[in-house]
Amino acid sequence: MENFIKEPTPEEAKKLIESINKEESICIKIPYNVDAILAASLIIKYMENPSALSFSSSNCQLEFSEKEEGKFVRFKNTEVFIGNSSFSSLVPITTEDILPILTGISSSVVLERRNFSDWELSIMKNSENLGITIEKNLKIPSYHDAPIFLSLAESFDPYIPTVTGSRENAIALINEIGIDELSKLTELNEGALNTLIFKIVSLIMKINPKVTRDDIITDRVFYLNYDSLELAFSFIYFLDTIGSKILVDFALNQSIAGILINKFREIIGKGFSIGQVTEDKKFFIVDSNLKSPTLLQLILLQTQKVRKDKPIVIKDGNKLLTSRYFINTEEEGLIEVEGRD
Amino acid sequence: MENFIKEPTPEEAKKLIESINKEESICIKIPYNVDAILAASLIIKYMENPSALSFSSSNCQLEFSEKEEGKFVRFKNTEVFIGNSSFSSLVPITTEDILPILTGISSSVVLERRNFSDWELSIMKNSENLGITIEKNLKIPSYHDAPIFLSLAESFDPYIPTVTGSRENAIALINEIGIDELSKLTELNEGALNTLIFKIVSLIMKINPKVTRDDIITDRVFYLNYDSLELAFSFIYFLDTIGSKILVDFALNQSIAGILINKFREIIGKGFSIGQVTEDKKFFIVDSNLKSPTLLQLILLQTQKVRKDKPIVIKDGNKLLTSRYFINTEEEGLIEVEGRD
Amino acid sequence: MLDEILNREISSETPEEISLSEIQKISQTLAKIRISYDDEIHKNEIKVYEELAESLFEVRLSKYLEDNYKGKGFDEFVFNILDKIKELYISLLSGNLIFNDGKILCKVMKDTIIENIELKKGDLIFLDLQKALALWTAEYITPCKIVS
Amino acid sequence: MLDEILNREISSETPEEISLSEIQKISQTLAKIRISYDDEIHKNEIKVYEELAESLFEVRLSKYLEDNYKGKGFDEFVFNILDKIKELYISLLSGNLIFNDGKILCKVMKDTIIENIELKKGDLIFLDLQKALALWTAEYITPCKIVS
Amino acid sequence: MFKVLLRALDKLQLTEKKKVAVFDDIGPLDLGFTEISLSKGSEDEIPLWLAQHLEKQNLVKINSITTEELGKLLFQEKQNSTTPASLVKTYPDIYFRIKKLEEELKAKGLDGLEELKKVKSMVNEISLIRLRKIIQLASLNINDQTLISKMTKEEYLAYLSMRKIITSFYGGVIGSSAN
Amino acid sequence: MFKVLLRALDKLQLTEKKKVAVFDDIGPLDLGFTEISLSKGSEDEIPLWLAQHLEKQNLVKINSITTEELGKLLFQEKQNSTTPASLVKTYPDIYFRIKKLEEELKAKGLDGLEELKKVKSMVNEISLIRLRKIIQLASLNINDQTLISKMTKEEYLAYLSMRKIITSFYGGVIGSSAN
Repeated sequence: MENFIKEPTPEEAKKLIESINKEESICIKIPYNVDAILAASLIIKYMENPSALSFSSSNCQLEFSEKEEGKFVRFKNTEVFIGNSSFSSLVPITTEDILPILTGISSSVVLERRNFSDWELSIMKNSENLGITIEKNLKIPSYHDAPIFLSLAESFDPYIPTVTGSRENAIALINEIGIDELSKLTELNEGALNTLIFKIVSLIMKINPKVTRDDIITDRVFYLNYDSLELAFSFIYFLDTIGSKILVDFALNQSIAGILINKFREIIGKGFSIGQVTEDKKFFIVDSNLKSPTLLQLILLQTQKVRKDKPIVIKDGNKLLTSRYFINTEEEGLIEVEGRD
Repeated sequence: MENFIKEPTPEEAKKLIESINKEESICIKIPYNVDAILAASLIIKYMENPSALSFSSSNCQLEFSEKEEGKFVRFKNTEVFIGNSSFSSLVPITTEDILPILTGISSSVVLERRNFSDWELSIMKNSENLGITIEKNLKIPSYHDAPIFLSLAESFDPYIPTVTGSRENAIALINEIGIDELSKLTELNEGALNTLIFKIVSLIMKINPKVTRDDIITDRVFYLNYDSLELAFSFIYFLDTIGSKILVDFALNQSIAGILINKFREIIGKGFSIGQVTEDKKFFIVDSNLKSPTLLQLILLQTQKVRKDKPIVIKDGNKLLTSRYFINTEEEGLIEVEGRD
Repeated sequence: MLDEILNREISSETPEEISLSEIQKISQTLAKIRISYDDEIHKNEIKVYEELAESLFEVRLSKYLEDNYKGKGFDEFVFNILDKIKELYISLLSGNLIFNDGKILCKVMKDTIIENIELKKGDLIFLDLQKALALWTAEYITPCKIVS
Repeated sequence: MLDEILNREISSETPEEISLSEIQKISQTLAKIRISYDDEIHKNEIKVYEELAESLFEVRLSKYLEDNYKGKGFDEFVFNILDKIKELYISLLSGNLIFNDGKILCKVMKDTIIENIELKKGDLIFLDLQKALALWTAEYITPCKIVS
Repeated sequence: MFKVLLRALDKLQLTEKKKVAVFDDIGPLDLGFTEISLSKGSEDEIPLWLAQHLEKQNLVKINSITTEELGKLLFQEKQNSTTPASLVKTYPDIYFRIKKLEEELKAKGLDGLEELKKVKSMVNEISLIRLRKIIQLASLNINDQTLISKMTKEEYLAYLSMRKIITSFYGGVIGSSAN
Repeated sequence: MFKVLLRALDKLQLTEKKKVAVFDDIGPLDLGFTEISLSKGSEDEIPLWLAQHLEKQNLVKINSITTEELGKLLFQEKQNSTTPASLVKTYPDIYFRIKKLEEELKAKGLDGLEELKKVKSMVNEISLIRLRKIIQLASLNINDQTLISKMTKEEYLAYLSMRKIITSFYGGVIGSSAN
């Protein structure tokens, strides 16, 4: 059996993409997620003629697809298997496109709850001269840049029960260790850091008894003061709430990243709660004021309250809201759906 | 073998056409000729939504087609064989559409060099109350309405050598018999009429030794002072020189018939000549100042200088001109083509 | 006739309602002249009516421009399109469109073929401004706005 | 900035040439404001620029209307379309189109799908005036003229 | 807007009926909306565009104005040149007739030169006086029907356009509907 | 065209800088093209749209004009009210300042009523005299830069528009470029 599983060859896929004539009018068929939309937008960015992103056309020359065995890239009649690696990792890295590429890679890693693939790590390492830095450290967002409490409140994966989404509890936690509210993680001494990690692990243990310190220390990728993890969370959020256009805009003009991260911090900084989760025939219905069904799924998968095979909808008063990430529709932003028992 | 040839059932085709919902957006695929264009235009005329005439789409619900064994009408999945009968004979006759219908029927009869089918005769007879008259008489156009010399000059089928296309020779011919230049055929006494017919037959004999008086006496169909034969010649001419739009216009608004017949008489009245006919790999090349390759084909088939399987082009100085009737193109009016030996 | 319509139009502050059937009647007569005659007098006549038509267009456009009056009747489509042009113009200049190399991001509203690309409802395509406006008017796409 | 462009425009008899790159620069700054802020001050600011954009449109349209001056640069497409509207308007009123029930006969210029009908180059379709104008501008069809 | 409307008036004039002297039998001409037949030696009214076409072929002659009539008009206008209300009623198509007269004189070549000069100077004076009177009327917001009926269409258009400027100015700038 | 241009001037005014008295520390405000900080107690110039926004919140006050200044202007205009060339140079945004003054007086309610009435009547007189002078200038085709520099933008626009009507009239109707 194992013989039939092809070896992933992302380097071949990269060559295939580079072979596309810039003068063509191209259509790229992609699944609806941050990674695929960013990768395709970056390719289209350099096409000279009108080009399109399609989510359902059957006639595109270039296609990104996700199947059970992994991801595929097809151009005309050539199909290449790329395994786990993100589509964005196939796009040539330039200073101008570095943020959307890192966002694409990181969002794929986050949503698939995996580590960076060897290919992804290698292409990022090869770009250290452009300013990318990789370090092994705690898997909470923007610890170089934001105060610890914000990093903790923004930690969607690992989900830290009581702390994720709660500015007050996050501040209480660091106060407990005797750290100043506005400190950054990088400013902690080793003792304080260890205490903090111990506290985090203890909290996570409530939902995952097997968790260890090593599980929350991973490869962490930065560019200037942008953390790829926070970029991923932010754009997952904005794909849900605004739609694909904001990702296309970001791919064209990476300078909007700062603005959007600030917006994201402002929104998450206000805190959110997750209430009851119920299941009907079509959906998992979540009572929450966090307006991103995808981020909710990410959390609820960790608390094992949902399965990946059913869309998440948010209960907002009488309305049920979800996003195009979960259902086949041409509407974008939060979409009202009909629930049924 | 004969068992496999279906019986034509135009009445079924007529019912099929009548069953089309007027509120649909319909597309009718048709061959490029006077009959099909008029029939399709008359159907579209009464559709409420945007509707189209297509000459090559593969996706039309309604299709008129001509095959070796005869004509077919298909609506969605139902196909009906109509034999020789024209497509226009399937359209419901109303006072408003009578001229385009007669033109369609007659042009089909003229170009296929056949007699009216039983079906065509029956539907025309059934419309005598609307003002259609049918009589057995000489097959030259508009003998009720135009002076004999003009009728003779306009006689494309039968082609009367030296007389068709020549005002002077036509006048000379009737002068010979001692008839006044401006007389109409209907004003002749029997003696003069017989002499005229004798003279015509003698002339035709030069190209067709077997011709008899009976060959040039046929069913002649009129509406008011419009002769369906002259209508057919006129619109065959204008399809060549202007294109399908003039037929669509005629179908929408039959009152332009008078204007166009006057124009046609004016043009043909000036006379035309047919010079050398040569054949190359793709075309029969005709040296003529008659600007209608289709009417030229009609004449040259009678003189046996051309075969039906090869397009006719007109030599006009250095240019070779033909029409969409003969070649697959989206241009209309006289079209320049490249000749090769 | 056209001269009467134009006279009415220049004498009134607001645009007159001109029905399509009135226009079709005039149009039919002039179409007959176009088909029937090819001489200098009739060419002259047609030219005069073409100029009256142009003036009617200009006068009605002026009213739209000066007081945002939209003509009703046969030429409503003109003012629909002008409203769309204006909206696109404003979005364009006030930073509400997503630009790439002179082309703007548009969302496909119905299955169609654009630039030889088969597209489905909900797809995205970059189009130059003229094509975007045209296909927006034809309801094939809508320009993506940053703030809607 | 937009106020300078508008000032230049109202001070000159003929339309100024305004490059797309100049507009894109302004547009980018305003787009950032749109993305960044949602408060009253910035809403006010955007509104002011939207109004300047509208005025610029109106002033340039006036010049087209009064003296047939066509703006060059980023908004050339506007004047291309206006020329097409005018041409259609004149054809319509002077009997040069083929009408059926408010729809005009058009010839298809490239393979496409219109009103769910798959069409090939050279086919014919009746379209309402707005759609005909839009698809003509997008170069999918041309209206059939009686005299071309 | 003034330019657009002026252009429209100019185009409309082409369809207005003008009196012509007919030099030959003409027609019947099918003009679509009407049929026209003219008999040699008669006077008739036909649309200007057709009259101009026929005049080029020397088949008709369009009426103009005489230098004497012009002189009389100038005299009348001059009598109260600073009193706006003294505008003199004349042909509604006076400016067209003047252009016609000028063309006729030009066509005479050297023979017409003297008279042409005289006409031009009179026309300048007449139009200057009339337009000043009209501007005065507009600025004083005098809306008297008898006075308006003395204006030609073009003059009335100029009058209206000035009124509009003044009204918009008060409305937009002062924010008052007064004047 | 006049209406369109007048509207454009009106919109443009929103981006023009106006002097304001600042009542509180404000900013820094990121306006995209510029950043603005205002210190309490200072006088500063900021775009009108922003000034209006801040004034609503009582954070700044936009300068207007006093009734006395208005009275002085009226007196000057009246001295030679029939001499076009006597147009008085005043604030380029005098009409804006007047509207502002009227608003301020309206805000005072009954207390301001007397003064408001007076202001309104003065404004009507001032604008009437100024516009008549401008119309005179336009009809006489006086194109003197010193005079033009005394007009406000709106007045100059009115002047230009009238000139255009007169020029088009001569060009189109008389077929001469004279005046």
